[in-house]
Amino acid sequence: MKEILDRIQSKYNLQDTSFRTDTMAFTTVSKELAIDMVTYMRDYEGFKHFVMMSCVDWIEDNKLQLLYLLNNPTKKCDIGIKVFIERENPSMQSAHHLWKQLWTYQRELKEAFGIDFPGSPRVDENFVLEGWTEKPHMLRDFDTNKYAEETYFPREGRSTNDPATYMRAKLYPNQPVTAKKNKDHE
Amino acid sequence: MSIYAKLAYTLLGLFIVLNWGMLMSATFRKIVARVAGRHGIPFYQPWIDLIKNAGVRTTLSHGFMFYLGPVFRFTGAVGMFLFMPALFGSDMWSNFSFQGDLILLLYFQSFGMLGMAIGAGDGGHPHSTIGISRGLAQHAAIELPMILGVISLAIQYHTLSLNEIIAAQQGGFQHWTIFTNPIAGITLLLAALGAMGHSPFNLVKAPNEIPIGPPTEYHGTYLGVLMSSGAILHVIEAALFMNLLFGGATNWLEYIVKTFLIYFYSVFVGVVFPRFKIEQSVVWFFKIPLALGILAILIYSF
Amino acid sequence: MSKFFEFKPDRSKYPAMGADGKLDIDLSSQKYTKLWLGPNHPGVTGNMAVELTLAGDEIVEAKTHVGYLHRGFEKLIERRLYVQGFPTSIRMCVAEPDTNEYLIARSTEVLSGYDKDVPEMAQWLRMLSLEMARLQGLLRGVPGQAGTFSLGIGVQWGVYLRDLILDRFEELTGARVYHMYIIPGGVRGLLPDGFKKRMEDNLRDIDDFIVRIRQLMFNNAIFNKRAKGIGVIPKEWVEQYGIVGTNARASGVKRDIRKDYPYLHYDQLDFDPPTATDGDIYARSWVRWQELIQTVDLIRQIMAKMPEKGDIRAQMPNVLHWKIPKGETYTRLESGRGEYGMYYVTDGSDKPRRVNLRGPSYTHAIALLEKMLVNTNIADVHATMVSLQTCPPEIER
Amino acid sequence: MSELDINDKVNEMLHKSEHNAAAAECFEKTFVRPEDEEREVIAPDGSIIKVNPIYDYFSGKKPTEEKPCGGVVEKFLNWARAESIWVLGFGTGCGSIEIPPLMTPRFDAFRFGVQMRPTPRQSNAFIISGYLSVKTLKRVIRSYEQMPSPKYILALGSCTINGGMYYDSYSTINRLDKYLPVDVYIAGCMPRPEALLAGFMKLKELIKAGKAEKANEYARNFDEYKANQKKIIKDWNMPDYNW
Repeated sequence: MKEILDRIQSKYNLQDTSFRTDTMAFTTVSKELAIDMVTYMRDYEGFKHFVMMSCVDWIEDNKLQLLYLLNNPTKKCDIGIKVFIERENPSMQSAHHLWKQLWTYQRELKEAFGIDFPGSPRVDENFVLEGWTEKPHMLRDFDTNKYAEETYFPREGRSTNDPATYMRAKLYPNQPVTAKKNKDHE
Repeated sequence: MSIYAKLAYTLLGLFIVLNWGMLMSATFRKIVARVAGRHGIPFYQPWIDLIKNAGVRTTLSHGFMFYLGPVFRFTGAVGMFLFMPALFGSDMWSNFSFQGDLILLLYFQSFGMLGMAIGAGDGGHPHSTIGISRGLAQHAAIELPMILGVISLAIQYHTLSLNEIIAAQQGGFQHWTIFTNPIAGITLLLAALGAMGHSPFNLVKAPNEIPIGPPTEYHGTYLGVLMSSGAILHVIEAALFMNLLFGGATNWLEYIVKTFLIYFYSVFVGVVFPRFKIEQSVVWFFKIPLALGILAILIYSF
Repeated sequence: MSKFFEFKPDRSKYPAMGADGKLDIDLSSQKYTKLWLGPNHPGVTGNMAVELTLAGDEIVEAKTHVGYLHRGFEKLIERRLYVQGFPTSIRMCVAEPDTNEYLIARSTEVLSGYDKDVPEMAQWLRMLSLEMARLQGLLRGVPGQAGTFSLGIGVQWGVYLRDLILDRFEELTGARVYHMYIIPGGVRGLLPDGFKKRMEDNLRDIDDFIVRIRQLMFNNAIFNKRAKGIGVIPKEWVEQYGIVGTNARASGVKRDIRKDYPYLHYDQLDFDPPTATDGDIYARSWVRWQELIQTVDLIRQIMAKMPEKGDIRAQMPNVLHWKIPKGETYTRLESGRGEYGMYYVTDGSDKPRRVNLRGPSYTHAIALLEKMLVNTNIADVHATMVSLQTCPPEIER
Repeated sequence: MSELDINDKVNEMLHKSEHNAAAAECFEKTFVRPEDEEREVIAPDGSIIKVNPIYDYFSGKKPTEEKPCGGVVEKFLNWARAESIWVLGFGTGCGSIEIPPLMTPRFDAFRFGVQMRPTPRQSNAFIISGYLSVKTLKRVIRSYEQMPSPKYILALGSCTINGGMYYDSYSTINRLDKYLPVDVYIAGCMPRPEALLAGFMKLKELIKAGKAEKANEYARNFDEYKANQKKIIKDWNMPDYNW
């Protein structure tokens, strides 16, 4: 795994390479070189099994992170190729020609994060939602709780407790709240 | 005997046959349940289902022919009963059988299916139309060996009257057609498997391919009519093969025992065999049963 | 002679291929029927739909529609504490919930650095629970293949035996379907007294069932006729479509996470994943049947090799204030349907940043199924779906 | 009634949707899929047929209350209805994993007259097995409305009562009884087959007592239910009532 990455380090200008285990690495590549690198890894390094494609919303940095996770069935190692793209009008080169199931992931990401993949088959069709008018549902700034409360009819009498205070009150009813307070759950 | 008395006896016979058919279909489901290790439905479940269906409040139609589908089916079942002697040698229970009734019976066998095709087609559901096209294709495949077998019997006994065929088989089981003309008998028994419509030939209603096929849109009273005609058909189909092959019946007990055994021969085959596809089913009938049917005719022709 | 009787459908009347490679299907021409199988259809695995375009009863185009079971787990987990997200996430796939438990527990352990602390006894109990989950899935799945051809007795026997396994689960964990047994840091409880003996009794029943199901399915002429040569996955598709698990093994590609990337103590067990070469429905059910034998054997091995006593849980931090440093990992295991994995990202807070599940059905039920169904008969749709072990909740989460 | 009368009646039923101005108006506001648009097609014989799929396939007719006939007859029919419950085989959620055990040797609900039917036309009970996503709710409403009256709904699991574990999900509804009338709730996550059997026994009691008339309640409060349904189903590409 390490030697493969060393070999292609300069070719694709890899950044932030981290090893989760000896056989699993995550690395970052620029948006322009990403599909090129995925193709290279498939054709020349034997990463023939496409495991999954995913996306993480790093709203603080105003970036979306795409992940192509590839697996080499003979050498038994995995590489996660990460690509950072802008959060406004996100768009990415389609890779549906590489693996035949890949368009499904792209179709899901289009719906969940609003990332456009020009040329990918059926990318504009609904995937899991129907008639969705809000912003893409997996973005961090879409508040599902607020949406659910406004749209559906919460049953009266249902209450939500903060787990820390609720457990303290249940388990130690007589003990006063001490100075050691948790800052996250106030 | 006056025609009115005869009609009364026939209707009484129809009532007996209807109830016996319902009991038989309950027993059928009970046996399937027992093979699976279940307790199964109570034996009176079909009657309750019938009452329930009559009590359904919503009734809607998809057109004029939609009404006629169940009616045709029921007519086919009743017609088969009317023109077949229920008990041999009994003036009361011979119904309206006459010379050449065998031809009419074979016609009535297709009649219900055709009526159902018109009605279900009007329902407009794709499952109905696919089921009907399967059903008619399979029916044509069944009919061929069946008619060959019947013609073989007609040649053997020189008659097309069911009464005379039964009469020729009296006097002990060694005179039954199944022993005197085994090849035609086997042909007819193989065709019986298809005519009864249990697995492996249940592809008209195939629940996990085209959920219950032609009757998909039928509900309430329509379904009740279909259920009762199904119950009558179960008995009548078995009775037809009983009359042709197993010497008919001279009393109701014999009738019940023999139809039961013939019916459950198809049930037991069905329990342990999966369903054919339509092209496999048709091909199956065109192989061994067809060859046997031709052989049965050839043997008696020379 | 038999070739003479075979029907060769005339495909010349079927849609012509347009210039852009798409089929030219004009629904208004009345040559084609649009038929939805599902979501309300007893033949569809779970709550999903296949939109078929038929010419007669031959399929010319198939489209899978999912999303009927979408609950937004991945969103919900993002706004829950690690421990709160746990009972939510195990409901992601109802067919084998324990696999979700393991993935979540393992991912959080790896990311927070507790993965070396999980005690020996807990590892064995996790394995036992995972294998029991696989067994209950197979008891439904193996005869289920015969059920698609309307041979329902095997299903009835199988579901009964599955119920016995669920009883053992109830003894072990207190719940029938959603167990929540494998928790971060270990498992929730030890084996109850007499568990091994009762389990052995059930396994003996299942041994008997395995023989009976062989006679019912593989010695049955009509089953052979309907399953052989239908729904073929050629070997080269395995790479192209990312096929995993029993479906890949039935096509001759030996892929098993338990062997390739040993987790827990699978390297201490003696087993060899069964394979076949035909890649049709028959091969897949044959592989699954042999896997049933193997799973029973593995449970026996685990019960024999596991220690009698031991710690079952590592010392973990207070779950209410548990924070995991920034990191990401991909955890995988071999479920009954194939490689089942989870991409887990943390950002240093007390809630995960992103959890993404990779279910085997995601590729099997959409891209592969749509390809396999074309030019088959409508009667084979259900059988093909079941033979791919489709499980919709893991597609849409 | 003569044959012609029947024909007229049938034609009237088929084309009733055209007269239903309210339904048409409501429909115009909503979204139409391309395949449901009004269009002209050329039949195989060359003639031109006008097709309006939504009105051709469905009815715009409002459901009406169908009063029980009362008296001994109704009691007898209610007994038959209670002893023969035909459940629609539609597994809407994860609770459907407990339906196979219910129908197999261990629990065997067939003993109590509970049977599965594959088509909504022939079933009169609907098991909502757990959470309902909006996409499924649309199908559930269609299936429910196609079932002939009297019909009953059994709602499984805490998800149908108050959203349960998915109370904050954007995709699943919280309270089922705002959208469809529920006869029996079976609590639990997920309810065991024994609980399901107990639910069926409760339903039988209700039917025998003549209290399971929720289909009429649905017809009575039809506008209210419809408004709630339309609030969450954004692409309402069907008429208000589809039999």
